[in-house]
Amino acid sequence: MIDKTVATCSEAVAKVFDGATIMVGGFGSPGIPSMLVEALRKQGAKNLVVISNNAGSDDWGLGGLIQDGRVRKLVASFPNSPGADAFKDLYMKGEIELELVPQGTLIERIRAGGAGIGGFYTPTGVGTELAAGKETRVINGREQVLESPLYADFTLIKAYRGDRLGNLTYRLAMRNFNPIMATAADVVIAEVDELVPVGTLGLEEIHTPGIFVDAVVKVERHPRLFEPQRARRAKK
Amino acid sequence: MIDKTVATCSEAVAKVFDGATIMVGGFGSPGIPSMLVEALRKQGAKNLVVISNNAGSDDWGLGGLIQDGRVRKLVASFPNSPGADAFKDLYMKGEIELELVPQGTLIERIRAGGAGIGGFYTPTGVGTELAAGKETRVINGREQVLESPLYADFTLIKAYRGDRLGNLTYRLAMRNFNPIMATAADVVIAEVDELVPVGTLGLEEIHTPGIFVDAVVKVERHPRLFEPQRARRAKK
Amino acid sequence: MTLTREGVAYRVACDLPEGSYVNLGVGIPTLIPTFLPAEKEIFVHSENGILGVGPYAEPGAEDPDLVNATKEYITLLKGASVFDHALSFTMIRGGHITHSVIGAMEVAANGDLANWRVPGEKVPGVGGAMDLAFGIHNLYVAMTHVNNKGAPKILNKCTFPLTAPRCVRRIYTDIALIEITPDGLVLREVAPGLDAKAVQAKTEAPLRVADDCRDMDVPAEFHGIRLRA
Amino acid sequence: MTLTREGVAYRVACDLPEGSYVNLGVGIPTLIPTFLPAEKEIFVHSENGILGVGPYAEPGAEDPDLVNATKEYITLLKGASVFDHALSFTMIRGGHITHSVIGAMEVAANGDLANWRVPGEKVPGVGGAMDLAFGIHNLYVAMTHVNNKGAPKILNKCTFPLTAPRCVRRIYTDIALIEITPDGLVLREVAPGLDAKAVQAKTEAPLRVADDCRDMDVPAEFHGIRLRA
Repeated sequence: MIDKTVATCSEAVAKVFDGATIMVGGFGSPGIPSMLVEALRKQGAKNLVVISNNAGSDDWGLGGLIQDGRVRKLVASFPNSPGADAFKDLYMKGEIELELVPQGTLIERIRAGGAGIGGFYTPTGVGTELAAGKETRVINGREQVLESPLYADFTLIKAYRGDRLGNLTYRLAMRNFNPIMATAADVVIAEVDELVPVGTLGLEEIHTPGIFVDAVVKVERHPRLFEPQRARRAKK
Repeated sequence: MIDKTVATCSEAVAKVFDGATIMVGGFGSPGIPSMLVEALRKQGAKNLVVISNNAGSDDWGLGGLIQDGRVRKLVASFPNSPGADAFKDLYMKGEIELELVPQGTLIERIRAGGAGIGGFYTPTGVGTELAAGKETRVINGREQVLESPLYADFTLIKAYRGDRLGNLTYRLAMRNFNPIMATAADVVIAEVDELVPVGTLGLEEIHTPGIFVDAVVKVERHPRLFEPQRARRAKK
Repeated sequence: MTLTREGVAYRVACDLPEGSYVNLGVGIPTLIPTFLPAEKEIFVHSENGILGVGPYAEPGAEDPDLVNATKEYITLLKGASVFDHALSFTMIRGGHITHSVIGAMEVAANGDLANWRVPGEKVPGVGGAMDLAFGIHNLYVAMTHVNNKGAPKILNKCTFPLTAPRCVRRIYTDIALIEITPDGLVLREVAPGLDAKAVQAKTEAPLRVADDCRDMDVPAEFHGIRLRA
Repeated sequence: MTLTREGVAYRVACDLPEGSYVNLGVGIPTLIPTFLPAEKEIFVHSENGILGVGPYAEPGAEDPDLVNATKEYITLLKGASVFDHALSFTMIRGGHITHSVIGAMEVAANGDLANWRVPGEKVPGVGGAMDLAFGIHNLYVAMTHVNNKGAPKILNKCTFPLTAPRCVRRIYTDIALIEITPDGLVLREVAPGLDAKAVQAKTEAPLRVADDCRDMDVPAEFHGIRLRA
């Protein structure tokens, strides 16, 4: 019997090696695999290349990993969000490398990595700093830039429910980068809020089929994930 | 109030013009928009370019449209399936053009058309007849061929349930090409088995968000769609 | 008389047609939903995979799994759907989103947009700004007419790094509605009590005054919200 | 003694490891599921967007919306999922499917595969054959060793149009199991009662006999199905 469940996050991230490339899902707090990232902080691998839309928040999760000096390079679209102080500090000191990618190009490059696409042309970025030096060509009268696929050694994602086969579903806005990142790494590790028996997830509603997933860990949510106070401030 | 429902298939396909490019969803019988294609046969537009995985069956649906001499060119991966006699006859007489595309490249080209991608590189086909004359380049040590996006004037798809906003869900294997083709045409028309009130379809389970859909028609299924006799023969 | 930030949002909201699919950026655009008339069905898209964004969540009723692109807790309208980032950016980059309203630091007379980076800014970030600017046909800017030093933001040529060239169609500000045409800027509307000359004085690029140029139709207030300053 | 078509399918089934994700082509590969031991969890993929294909549907119990890539009515196993064609071919072209077993008209000593088109054939069709051949690492061919005229199908060089160059890893036939290595063909197993010489006689390309070459472990029958001819 196939059983992809793993008892602890530490066990799940045990094989991450120095210099590994790691995708981390999530956008805002929904869908962030915080417990896996915290386990990775404890695990100790360094010199990491992280692919993630944001640079984390404060001193926990990805923000903490960066603060610990464990990330050599970040590939992201919006690393300067409020709270991403660890990244900002290191970046200003020249101690972390940044590859800044438009968000749509970022997800498309990850999808290309997962789908066996060698590269693609997109108009996004042509004539701007972010396409400087990149190969372009005119297609149907529009200049487009050639973008390359992204692929990782490990992908850390968060889902809502999962089963022992690795089938996953996401609640509401948890989905974001997670199902696409799940296609684009050698080892894909998912933390889930609930582990359910095989057959529980509706076959038309499985967002990430188990084929893409190597390990599933049930977690309690990180207490910092939900911060309605901030939401209330934002509304003012 | 937005209401994308249309009373009849004839009304839905009324604006198809001579020379139009038309995508037709479906794989096998699941997800084939037979009633829309039948309405298109009656509607009369000719010189059509059809993008569809198969060439239809016998003398109804897409097979009938081809038999009626209305299709100038077919873009397909498997136009020679059993029953595609209309296509085979015309092709042998040199009266219909064929652009044969590997199935994975076909869906990827359609997705590119819908996603604003100008072109992409894939290894599929390199060194074979189907990539002959196409531009290639070596990426990460592997030769890849440049493929172009596909985009249509009209897309005809079939879904299981739909609402007045154009939100759609598919049952089982009905999904296939349909949700991707729904992103890649100026006008997207869906026939559905059931029309349901807005809010009925679960927001995490909507496979085609209404943004992609222009018209929804409730139909009774074409009687030829389900042919278990053939299935039984196939099992022998 | 000028419009408040809410007044600018109100004016944009009036122009969004029923059935439009709209992505709203940070800044003034986030104020627009308040002014969308309930009887007009308009679908707000959030780049993190949501179509059918509703009002902000009530305090205490926030769902931890439901935020918009600005990471604010929101609700969904009936008929909403959620999806992954790839499909979300298919909507943007494939041109399916009918309207995008974004903030800007500079707009040039030819439609060039600069809204992602101030030169010398310490840590850059782009998010979905470029995807929107390259992907959406009806790209509208909603912003204050001048910057916080009083200098024009509508220029002959952008000085900041571009988000995208020749992409902006219309500019809604606290004093004017300007359309960007192949022949340059056309002044369509001015804030009540101002005239074309006053707008030109705060605009570096030359404005052509439309034959039917008129006052912006924005009331003094709307359900207790001040629209004119 | 040779294997029946079912015997070849049986032999392939023995080599598919638990947890594998397998795409099965038309011809002999469609017979494989019958021989997958129930205690081994193996996930059969169908290119039309299904993972977890189960047995054929019982007559009268067919679901009109559920067919496999060969358009036969099927059932699904517990834990199965359905998805669109783009994700289905992400699984294939991204190399996520661990094994593909396909039929072939010709295989060359260097792993070249020809299985999509006979030259001079009237109407061509390719389906997903090329995507599989280019995308899947463990590409196995299951076929009869010779064609219906008795001529070898394992050749020095393919004469039919290629599906993909250098893609086949193993060939399972009614008389042998042959591995394709950078140094050419290696004969790993022969049908019971035959020897390497007999296999070479029906193979155009030269075979190197593995040191541990042995008889194919295929019983005479399995649950009443004849496996040896």
